[in-house]
Amino acid sequence: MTEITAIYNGKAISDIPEDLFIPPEHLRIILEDFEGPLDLLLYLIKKQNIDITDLPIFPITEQYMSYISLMEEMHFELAADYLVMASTLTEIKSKLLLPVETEVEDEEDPRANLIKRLLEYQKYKNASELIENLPRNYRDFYVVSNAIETKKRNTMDIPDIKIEQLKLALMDVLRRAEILSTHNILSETLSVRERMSSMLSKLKGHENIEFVELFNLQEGRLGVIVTFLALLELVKESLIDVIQNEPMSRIYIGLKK
Amino acid sequence: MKYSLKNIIECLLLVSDDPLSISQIVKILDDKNLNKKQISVAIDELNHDYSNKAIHICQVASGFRFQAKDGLDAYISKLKDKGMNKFSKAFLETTAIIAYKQPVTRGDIEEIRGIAVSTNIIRTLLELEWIKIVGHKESPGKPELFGTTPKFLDYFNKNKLSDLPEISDVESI
Amino acid sequence: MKYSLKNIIECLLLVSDDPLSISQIVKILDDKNLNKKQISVAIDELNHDYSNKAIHICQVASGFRFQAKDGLDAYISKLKDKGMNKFSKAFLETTAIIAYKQPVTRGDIEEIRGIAVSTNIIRTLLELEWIKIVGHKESPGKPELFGTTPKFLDYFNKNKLSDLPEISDVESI
Repeated sequence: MTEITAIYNGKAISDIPEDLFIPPEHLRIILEDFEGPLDLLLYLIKKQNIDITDLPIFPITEQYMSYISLMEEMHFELAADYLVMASTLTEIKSKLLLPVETEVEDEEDPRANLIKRLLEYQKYKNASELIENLPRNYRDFYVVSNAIETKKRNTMDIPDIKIEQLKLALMDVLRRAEILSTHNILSETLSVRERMSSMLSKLKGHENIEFVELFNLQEGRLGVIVTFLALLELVKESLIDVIQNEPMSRIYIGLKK
Repeated sequence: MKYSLKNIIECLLLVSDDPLSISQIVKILDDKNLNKKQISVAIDELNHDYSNKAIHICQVASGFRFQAKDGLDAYISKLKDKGMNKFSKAFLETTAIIAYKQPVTRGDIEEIRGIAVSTNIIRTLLELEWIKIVGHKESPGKPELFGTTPKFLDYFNKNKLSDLPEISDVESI
Repeated sequence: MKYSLKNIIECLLLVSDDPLSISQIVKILDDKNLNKKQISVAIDELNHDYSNKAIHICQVASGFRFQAKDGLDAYISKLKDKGMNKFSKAFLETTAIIAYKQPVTRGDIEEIRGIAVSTNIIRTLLELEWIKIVGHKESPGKPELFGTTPKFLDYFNKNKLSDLPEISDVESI
């Protein structure tokens, strides 16, 4: 039986009954929480309160393997490094199984290198937590920079930008954003975003505008849909208010107050 | 209060990226015993304190902000010259985010880029009239929402935003 | 000179995007009669003038900058979105290894973490200017050696690497 135990959002989820269905996406998140094979091994060791200097390689290898096979079953994109570790563990295991032929002096414990690596990794994991807790600009203190308006400011030349560069710049930044724990960015139809901007501009300076006035029927069906989607999006982002005094009466749209 | 009203206002004006109006300051200080008049007096007093200094507080359309006095251009331009080369990447990315994700706040841009947004870039984009303030978001500080302008599209010879190259899913790159 | 040295330095520090070192200030002022000592004295005097104010000049790795003093969080947080920069574990671990073990190659980092280093993380660190290439290792492929920069220390309000919290070897888990 495979024991599925994992950390999700820092909380340990343990001993999930066999029959409990975990949605694949959820499990994915659980597994993604590990920063690599060493992290996974450290977790398994910590979970069982094992003395690392006497690493019980057999049960640990077994548990590690069951995670790996689980990850494979889930078609989880398994980094090759996980497989490398699997073979390292198997190798250590087989070395331990071999009968000691003669008493060879100074024969190194086959586990020694792995233990060393785990301790080394734990050291830098600790270091990363120390860095995480350091005071940071904008979170724990505030830097005054670029605080003053100067007359001669933008003497710089605007670089000659090609539209493709703009696209590449965004793709670059989105790709990079994946490594920062931020919200996921979904691709959205530009025309809707554009309409959102223009709708906000239109609403600016008005107390409110009647719903129907926001639509330009000459734009045809697609235009109406885009406008409506933009409206919904603005409501979702709480940028506008939709006001209707009584059922079936006119609907007014105004900027959020 | 540990600091005087004057000193707090000074600090707020310096920390803020944008000019602050008197009513914004009143709201931030959130003190029933304070009124607009007192803020206004404090700003005048501050400016009086600054009479020998190279900086002072000016009133612009959207509020008050610090400005360098005349006569320091030679120094300031030397200061601002440096680091222009690294500027364009951040500029490009900020522009791209505003174009594709509008309307966005500065915070949104920072969240996506993972780096603080340079006030210079936003100012430049506003001065170029590539972007404009299209509204304010309902969140603390009522941050400004930026969107692109027709002028931005003109620069790239496009008619509408949807003519910009499509970015589909990032995964496929 | 129309303004005192003190006032010019004050203005420069407030105008600048990044902290200014004494030698940068000397260079900007470009005055043969000025030496580093005088700049340093002027900064001390300025800070003395600011003793009752809500901001002060701090020294970080790459130079001097103004910062808000403690105790104004309640106000400033209304002004700005905070806590923007949240970093992933992978990012923090990579940063920690570079900071504490520098100079290191990508291979060194992979060795410790037991997993391939994401190109994106290295690129982000380079773009943030938290790390730079400090040399090349004498091994096949001459891999780049990375080290941290003053800007990395600035971000965490530190002066030098030894100001980072100490780490010790791990004996047990």
